[in-house]
Amino acid sequence: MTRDIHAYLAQFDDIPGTRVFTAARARRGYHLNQFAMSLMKAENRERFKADERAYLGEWPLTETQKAAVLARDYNAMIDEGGNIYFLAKIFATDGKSFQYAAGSMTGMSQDDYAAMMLGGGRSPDGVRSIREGR
Amino acid sequence: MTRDIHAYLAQFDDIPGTRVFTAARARRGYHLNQFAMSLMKAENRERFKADERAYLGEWPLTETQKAAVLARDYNAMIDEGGNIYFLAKIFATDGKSFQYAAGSMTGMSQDDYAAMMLGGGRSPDGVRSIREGR
Amino acid sequence: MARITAGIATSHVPAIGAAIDLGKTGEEYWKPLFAGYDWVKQYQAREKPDVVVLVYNDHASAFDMKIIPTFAIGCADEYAVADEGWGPRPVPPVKGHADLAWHIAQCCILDEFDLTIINEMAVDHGLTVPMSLMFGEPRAWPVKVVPIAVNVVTYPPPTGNRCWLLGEAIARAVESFPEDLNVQIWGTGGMSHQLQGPRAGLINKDWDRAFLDRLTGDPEALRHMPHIEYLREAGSEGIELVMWLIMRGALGPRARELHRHYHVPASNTAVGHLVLEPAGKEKP
Amino acid sequence: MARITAGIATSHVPAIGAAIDLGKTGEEYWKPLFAGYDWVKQYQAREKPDVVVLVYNDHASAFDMKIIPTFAIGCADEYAVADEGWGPRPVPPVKGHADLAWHIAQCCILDEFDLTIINEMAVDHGLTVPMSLMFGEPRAWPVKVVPIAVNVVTYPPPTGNRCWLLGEAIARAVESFPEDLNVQIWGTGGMSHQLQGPRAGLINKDWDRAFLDRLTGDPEALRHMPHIEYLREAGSEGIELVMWLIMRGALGPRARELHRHYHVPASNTAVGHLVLEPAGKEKP
Ligand SMILES: [Fe+3]
Ligand SMILES: [Fe+3]
Repeated sequence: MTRDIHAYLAQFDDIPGTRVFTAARARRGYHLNQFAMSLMKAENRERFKADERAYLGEWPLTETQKAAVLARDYNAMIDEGGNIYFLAKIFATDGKSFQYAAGSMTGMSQDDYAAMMLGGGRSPDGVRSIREGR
Repeated sequence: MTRDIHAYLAQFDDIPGTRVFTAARARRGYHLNQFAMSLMKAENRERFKADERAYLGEWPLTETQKAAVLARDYNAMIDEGGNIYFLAKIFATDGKSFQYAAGSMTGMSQDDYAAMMLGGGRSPDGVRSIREGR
Repeated sequence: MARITAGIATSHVPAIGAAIDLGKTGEEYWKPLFAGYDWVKQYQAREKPDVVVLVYNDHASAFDMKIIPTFAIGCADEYAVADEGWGPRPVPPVKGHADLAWHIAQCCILDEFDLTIINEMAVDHGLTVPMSLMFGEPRAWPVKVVPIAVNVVTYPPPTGNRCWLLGEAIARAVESFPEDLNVQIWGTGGMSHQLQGPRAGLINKDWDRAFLDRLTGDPEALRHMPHIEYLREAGSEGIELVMWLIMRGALGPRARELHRHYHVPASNTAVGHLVLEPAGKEKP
Repeated sequence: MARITAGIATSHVPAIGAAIDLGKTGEEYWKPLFAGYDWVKQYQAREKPDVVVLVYNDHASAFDMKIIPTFAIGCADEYAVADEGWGPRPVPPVKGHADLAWHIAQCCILDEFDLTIINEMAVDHGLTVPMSLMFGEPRAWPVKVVPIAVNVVTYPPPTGNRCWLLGEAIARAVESFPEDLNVQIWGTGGMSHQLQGPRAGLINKDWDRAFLDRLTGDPEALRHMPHIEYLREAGSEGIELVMWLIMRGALGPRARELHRHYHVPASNTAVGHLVLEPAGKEKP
């Protein structure tokens, strides 16, 4: 595989509907992910649930990041540098599953998403490469 | 150099007056070193100074380890798995220097040790290898 | 002398852990998934491994963004079960094999792998779900574990080739451990899954099955597969499959497949499972 | 394009930091030591590097025994100055070059170095004493820093060969960074010293001088020098010298010595200092 980091990273922009957690995203989302990680402690989960805005205010987040969290808009959180494994602490706090969170990002209803998964999942055909249209 | 870990580690027992910080020592001294490391915080230094025995009692140390710390016997601490960079937090807390601590392990007076260093340090002749006597 | 007697691969989906912990394994949805692990439970009861070198990835549990080790090896006597946001899984604590772990750590560093040694950490579903799948719900786990945590979250993860080479180095290390131990190596994570964005839910059965085939039949090519192919074909979280190459590298050039299971879906994920033995290995 | 214009080696004895911070540099004991760094201060004023890739070891400051990375790279914007037990040194905070650091981290991992990425850490005398020696006591440091922390405390440290190869990989990474930056790489620690046991105070001038000679004249042999030779000849803490090989590896096969300083003692330690340039480099 290529050892040219520029070529390596450029490839990742060619996958439809996918944001790879590169350094650029990791840096942008640093505090968002650290905030999410803090919810691994039961005591922090309680404080967050009691007053989400106040708890978010303790972290150096952008307004866009805070709004994305408050709206539980996982696509927006990922745009802002969130990583799904960190964000998982948020939907776990809400008592939601990975299937709920993933489904919420697809634009499908939860029932349709669940049915698609039961039916064998989303086909890779046509969503492998933007450039090559395959 | 050898990639045989057994041969690699065995060599280290052949250096006079020297204990290499191998896994075996790191494991033995784990809590001793973690205790010493805790003295990087000013508040812990105060608590340690106020009651050394009580502070040591908060750590899962052996009696031998505790006695070595209380006596500031650095050779004994190293025998018990201490590493000099961790132990440095203890003599820093005491306001002592690396030269003081190192000198204290040689069996020389501090003045004699300082004079030896000013004179160019300890010669390596005769202290390179126990087996080869060089 | 310690010896690697088997290599086992399995997905480590958190929902599988939840299904076990909530007593749902008999439900229609879960039954066929768990049935595929009956074989390995019997195999383990027969083989009685002493230690598992368990290759997995931490999912933002032990490591936050402050510190991202490419390869971390757990050298502790015990690992707590992580609270991933809904309380720790109700499984026994994981006992480490500190002697073997430190031995592997020392050997691999001397062998020019730049490992990070970890003496205290919590382990998450990446490690505990495979334990449950292999051993069920015992009061105490029947093996000790040497955890190898691989970064597959922040890019770039290690290359497939580097993973393979680490597997080879782990095998050399195990073989030079003086105690007589039956050691297995497990590679976990995968198969197809994507947990994010409009493409979430991607499952590529053909590609997954080819991956399972190639792991015994053509591992040399897999070893050089670029990361982008995992992402395109198996989804953004399909990259976890590079970890299977550490397991496979440890088995040597040729391996024999003893058992295979493939099931879709578990939550968002395709589940794959293989039991391999180094080829040429004689049964005791 | 970023380019590595110089490689600098220096010891990083904590007592040197204390002498600076307590205003003792004019005392008889310290004068000749500091005099040997006048040349490099003028060199730096002339060369005006933008970034220093600063190879050093943490002395139980940022990392305790819970986590021991073989090679850690700091990717932060700023690093606090560590409190090593007597309060932090009164020096400016260290500014990181996060763009270059992340670039190097990504390149080296793709190049099969198993780095640990660090986003928050305090830096101790191993990093700040060389900064003081190169730049004196400015209100703000005139360069940004990419810290590379190497484990040379818990055995085994990385081999000399592995250090050399990492240096080569860092150089490749710097050369592929698009911004025009004047980058130096520093190797710190050493020379002869032993801080423990009846053999404490060991100083081997002949061996140290030969090491300084060989770093330009015969680096290929140094690269394969086993750890035991450092310990026997240069004392138990003399192992820090392996870090100089990362710097040297980054300069390419041939280098030119511009300046050298060697002094005994600083506290328990022999102090060595070299300024090297890649051979063939044209002055701008
Ligand atoms: Fe996973
Ligand atoms: Fe040092």
